[in-house]
Amino acid sequence: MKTVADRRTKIETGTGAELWLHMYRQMTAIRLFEEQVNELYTRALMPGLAHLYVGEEAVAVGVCEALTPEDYITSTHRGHGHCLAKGAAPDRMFAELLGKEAGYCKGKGGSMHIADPTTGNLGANAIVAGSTGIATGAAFSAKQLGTKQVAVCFFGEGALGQGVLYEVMNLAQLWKLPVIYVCENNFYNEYTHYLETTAGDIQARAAAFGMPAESVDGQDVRAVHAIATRLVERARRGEGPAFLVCNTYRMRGHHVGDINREYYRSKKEEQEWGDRDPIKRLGDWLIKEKHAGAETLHDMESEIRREMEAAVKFAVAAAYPGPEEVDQDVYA
Amino acid sequence: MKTVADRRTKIETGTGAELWLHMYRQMTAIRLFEEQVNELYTRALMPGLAHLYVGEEAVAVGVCEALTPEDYITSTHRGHGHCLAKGAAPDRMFAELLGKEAGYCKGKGGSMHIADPTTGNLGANAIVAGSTGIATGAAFSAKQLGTKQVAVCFFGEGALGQGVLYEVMNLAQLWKLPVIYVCENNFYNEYTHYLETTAGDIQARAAAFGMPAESVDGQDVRAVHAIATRLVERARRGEGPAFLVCNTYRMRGHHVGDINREYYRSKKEEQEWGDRDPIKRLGDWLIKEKHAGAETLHDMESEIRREMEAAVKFAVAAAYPGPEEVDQDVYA
Amino acid sequence: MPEIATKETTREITFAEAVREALAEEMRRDSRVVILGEDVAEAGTPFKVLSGLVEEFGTQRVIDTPISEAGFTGLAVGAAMTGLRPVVDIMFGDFITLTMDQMVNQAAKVHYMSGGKWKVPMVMRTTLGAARRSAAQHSQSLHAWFSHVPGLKVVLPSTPYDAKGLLKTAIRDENPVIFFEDKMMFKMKGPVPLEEYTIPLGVADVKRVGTDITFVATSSMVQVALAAAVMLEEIGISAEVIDPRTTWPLDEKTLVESAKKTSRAIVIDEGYGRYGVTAELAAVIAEGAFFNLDAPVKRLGAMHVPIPFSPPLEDATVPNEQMVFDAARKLCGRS
Amino acid sequence: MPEIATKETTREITFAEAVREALAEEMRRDSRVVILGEDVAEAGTPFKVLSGLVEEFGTQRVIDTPISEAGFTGLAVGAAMTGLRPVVDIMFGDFITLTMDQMVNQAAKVHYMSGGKWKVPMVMRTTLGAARRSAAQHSQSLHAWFSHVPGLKVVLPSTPYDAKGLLKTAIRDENPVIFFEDKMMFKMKGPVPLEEYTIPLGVADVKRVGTDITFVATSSMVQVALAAAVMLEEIGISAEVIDPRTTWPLDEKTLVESAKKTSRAIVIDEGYGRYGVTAELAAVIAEGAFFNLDAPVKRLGAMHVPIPFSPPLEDATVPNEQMVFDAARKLCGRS
Ligand SMILES: Cc1ncc(C[n+]2csc(CCOP(=O)(O)OP(=O)(O)O)c2C)c(N)n1
Ligand SMILES: Cc1ncc(C[n+]2csc(CCOP(=O)(O)OP(=O)(O)O)c2C)c(N)n1
Ligand SMILES: [Mg+2]
Ligand SMILES: [Mg+2]
Repeated sequence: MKTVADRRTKIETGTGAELWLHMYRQMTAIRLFEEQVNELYTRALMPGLAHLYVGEEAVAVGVCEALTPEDYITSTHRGHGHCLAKGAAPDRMFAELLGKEAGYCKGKGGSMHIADPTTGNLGANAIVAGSTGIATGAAFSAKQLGTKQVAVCFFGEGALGQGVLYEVMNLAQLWKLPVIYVCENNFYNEYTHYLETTAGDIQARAAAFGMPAESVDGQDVRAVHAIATRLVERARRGEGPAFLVCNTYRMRGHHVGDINREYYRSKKEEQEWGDRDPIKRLGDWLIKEKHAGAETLHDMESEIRREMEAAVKFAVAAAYPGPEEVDQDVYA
Repeated sequence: MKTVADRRTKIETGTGAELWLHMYRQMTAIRLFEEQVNELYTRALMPGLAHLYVGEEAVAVGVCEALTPEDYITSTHRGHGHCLAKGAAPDRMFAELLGKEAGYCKGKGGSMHIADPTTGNLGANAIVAGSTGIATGAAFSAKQLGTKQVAVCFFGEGALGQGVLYEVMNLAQLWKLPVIYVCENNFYNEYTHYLETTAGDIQARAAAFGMPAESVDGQDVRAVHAIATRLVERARRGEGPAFLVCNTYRMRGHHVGDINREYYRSKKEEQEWGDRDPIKRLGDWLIKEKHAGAETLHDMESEIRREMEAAVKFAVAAAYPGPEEVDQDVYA
Repeated sequence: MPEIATKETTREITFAEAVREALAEEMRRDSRVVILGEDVAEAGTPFKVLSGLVEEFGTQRVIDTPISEAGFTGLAVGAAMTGLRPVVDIMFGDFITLTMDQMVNQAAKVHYMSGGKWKVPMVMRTTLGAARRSAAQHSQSLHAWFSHVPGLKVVLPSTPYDAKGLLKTAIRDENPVIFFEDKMMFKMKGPVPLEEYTIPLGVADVKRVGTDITFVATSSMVQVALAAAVMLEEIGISAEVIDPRTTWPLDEKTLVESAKKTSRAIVIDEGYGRYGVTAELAAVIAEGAFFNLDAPVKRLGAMHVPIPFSPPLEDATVPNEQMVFDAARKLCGRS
Repeated sequence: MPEIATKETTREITFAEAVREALAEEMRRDSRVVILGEDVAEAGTPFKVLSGLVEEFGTQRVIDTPISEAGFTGLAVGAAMTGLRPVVDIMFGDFITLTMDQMVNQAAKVHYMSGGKWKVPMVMRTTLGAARRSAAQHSQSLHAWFSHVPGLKVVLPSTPYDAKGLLKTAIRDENPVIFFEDKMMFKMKGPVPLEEYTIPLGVADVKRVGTDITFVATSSMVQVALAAAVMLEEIGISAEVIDPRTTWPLDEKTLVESAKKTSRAIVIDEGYGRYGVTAELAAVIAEGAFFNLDAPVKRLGAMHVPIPFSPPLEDATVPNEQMVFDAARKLCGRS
């Protein structure tokens, strides 16, 4: 898989259609990555659990494509999509998920803690809303050091329950920090519908702090990208933070082991959202607009699938960290 | 001084004017109480510090007069006014401030922790926003047990910085709890103007959760009382929480030792707010409306002053708790 | 030790069932008991510990909350002060970080600061323990923090029997009690009496009688200690296993008496080894049994590192029976 | 012990000045150092420790925050990862309760979880200590909690000299460091060198040499221990006073060597006595000096109660020189 920098060059020299084709590729890569993760879990090759991003790909890709490689992101327990969209390589990600030395964090972090300075990834986070402070702090550094970087803080709508989010939104707006709070509203906090946990109006919660708060169809990568670009550039110009709700859907369970979901949501609901699959939607559009033929897309998918299989193979074959690693990296 | 129950009887049998006269008395009592506290501090008779409520009396009195004795309040580090307005006796309060056994908390709590089940006072709190959970929980009990009680949560605008406030407002609105969040905006978080710490719009922060959010001139006890009554009765009917910003002013320092304030606010500002003294304002109105003569008010003040002096005397003469008290009450 | 031995008077249930039964019995007994937490109702928690409770008690008493650990813990403090007996569920013990202000500055102090007037009869149930490949933010055993704070009580059950009896007592207690369940023990089976029973807080349990060395172990480390004791038996070392069951109140006497008797002690706890529970227990024994000890008290806790995700690394961080066995053998001069 | 004794090479400054000088020097030296906290700028904190800094460094580097301990601590973690070296000010140590998630689940673990890739060079300055008649929520000494957590370093200066030298080192450290200042020591005077200096973390300081008994004391308890040592001298008992200066990293060797030499030890710390710093220090000494101790290690910490407001009660909760004197006399078999 290409790095962010590679991809950028391609886009900047290309036409609009190339950008969307690129995003199609990115979303497909995330989808196929996640399918491999599920496979690894089912085959009992992966220690622990993982939270799949299937169905939400348009959010990570639409937003991250509005960023430069130097811009920062923070991510969540459901973080594979963000990491890949910001440029992480699948082989090292799989290695991390398997706890291998070759992983992004030498296997010490695992699925919920992938971090990578080379792609501006400050880290996934297993505490709900746990990275909201970190993202805001990265924006604080950017402003203080005059680097023109922007920080994007991804979080699920469940994080709206955590007070620290409001604390840092207040700080960000007071100090006009270049941070975008991206709320991925996929309807569920684990097994509980967000309407049971979220009073009032989501956008209003951010708007109350004086920042622009927008919402967008999170299944439409073009819409996400357009609005993200606008908010990112605004932040880069020094005009302060913004909040963006992306309405999306978690097509799988809360984690790979969450198979029987009917006690908290209907098959019908899942099917309806399945029909709004963001990848299929972009694909249909690309074909309709004649930017690509069905075959091109199919070939792209096959190629990515092979990449993913190779990446998994690499990770499975990779070595665990040696026992001496256990007490390394506690202190810098 | 009379207890809440005494005062209630008087009011319920009386006319409107009696209610306002009663509030005048209550506000004056708080004012004179605080002057004694300052005295005690200056004469080095009081251990530690205290945060005076001078200038903000209309808020505590206007709100607490909308409550029954069974209703709950939680208070803050600047809590003397709330405690008195909810019916606490000055002598036992002074005793608490001096760390005496006769105090409301046997001297163990001091100025910042006065609590009293008999007047529904769940306690002052020295953690900014620290009692927001407690007040919300009391409302939760009231609803769960069907008692029809209402809980009022007093806090300064500084508490808007604390995330837990947003967490509990969300809970209160989700579960339609009978709790009123009363934000006393006195312009300062200690020595910092609230505009330096508070982005956006205060009312909008609560309204975003779907609850009514109102604001009122906190120097006008009649206005405070009217709106508080409306919100309390709404909550009592089971229609859920509300938020009320009372715009007021801390006429003294952050605490008794904060004498030189010019580095953070001007004498002019203090004078302007002095002109809006809530007690004087109500007094002028009472006289104008011929509800009371200047002399009546003056006599009332003298009487309260004597009460306060006696109460201080009681407290100064009272005994410290015995040494055996130190490890009592750790566990119930 | 549980006076429950015969098949006729006991049933076998899992640790999770023991917790659930304790809650159900107390909720039947006292309508003031309510459960609050994330995904506690229909989902019955991610660990399925509470499955079935919402069906019996309804969503008015088994209440799904937003992801607001500070908020609903604070709410529980106020609810406890005003007539309810809330049991809050903090899904992973790592998230108590978010509740420290409510538990420590509020719940623990309300009774004292009010001169004994207000009480806070609440329970916080949460988890501890690593080894689930959940990495650094979902594997901590932070019970030492709460044990450090006057006004709180801290319970660490190690068997289904203890879990049920202690949780019932915790719910009836007039103080804030934190109840730590090891995530790895939920499926462990053990006998409980057919009859109702409770276990007082502050009474250690001798889980195994021995003469040569004392193991003081908490939570799942009790099982580790028992397994090591079996291994030691084979080389002729007789280990006594003491389970304090509550770190506060602490039954110092039982610990110290055992160490006096055996003259050697190892304390084993899954919290970080430094400034944690092992330090207190070791200090108590070293002081109380000073003139009887033949060797320094040995401490075994989690390695002083954030818990790593990678399985071989994670496994190295938590005391296991081999480590206890090795330490004991050495302490008894056998290595 | 400070190698600073002569008038020509030293100045007398207060503890507060020492902290301020350390900050000012480091801010001059490194533009990445910024201060964040409530009322830190014009007000210079309620304790006036930071007075004058905003005048020199401006409001872009000495930054007043909202009352959002979790929020600005979290922001500092992110800022530290991305090129700044923030020093956050938590006005009272009691409020660290609000920062536990940011400090423990984030700051402490970022480096490890990222496999060593991200670093968090930040300092949290906060206070400890009772006796200011500030009651239970403004009097705690909760440094044991942070000492328990791998990934954090914890500094407890006891003199102006140590405060300045250790704070400079803390700011240059690549890890999150928590720096606890005793509120009662801000006005205490002591010598510091005219020249610039730093003090490494993890090196204990022998504050007084003695032969009969070892006092291991932290923060303001060092002064208490020194005062008790003077009293003891009068009855012919020679006390050595060791100040670990940092609870993590911990200079075990110096503590243990001293206890081996004197054969008796008392550890004194203002945190709650149970499951606190005294437990770890006592356990370390009891293990390390096991074969040399003539008496059990004695622990003196804050009484296991919320700190009461009432002066006579509050005074009873904190170790003082008389208590140390009495304990030492008894331990030396003199009572
Ligand atoms: C502070 C905290 N509380 C609880 C959890 C357990 N937990 C993990 S994911 C999750 C739900 C998160 O929902 P949301 O934020 O909407 O993200 P999604 O999983 O839908 O992407 C919960 C409760 C946690 N990790 N951290
Ligand atoms: C959590 C917490 N942080 C900081 C403080 C220190 N402090 C005490 S009062 C205060 C300012 C409070 O301002 P506000 O809420 O507006 O109340 P006011 O004093 O104006 O009545 C601060 C910062 C505290 N007590 N608790
Ligand atoms: Mg969600
Ligand atoms: Mg204010």
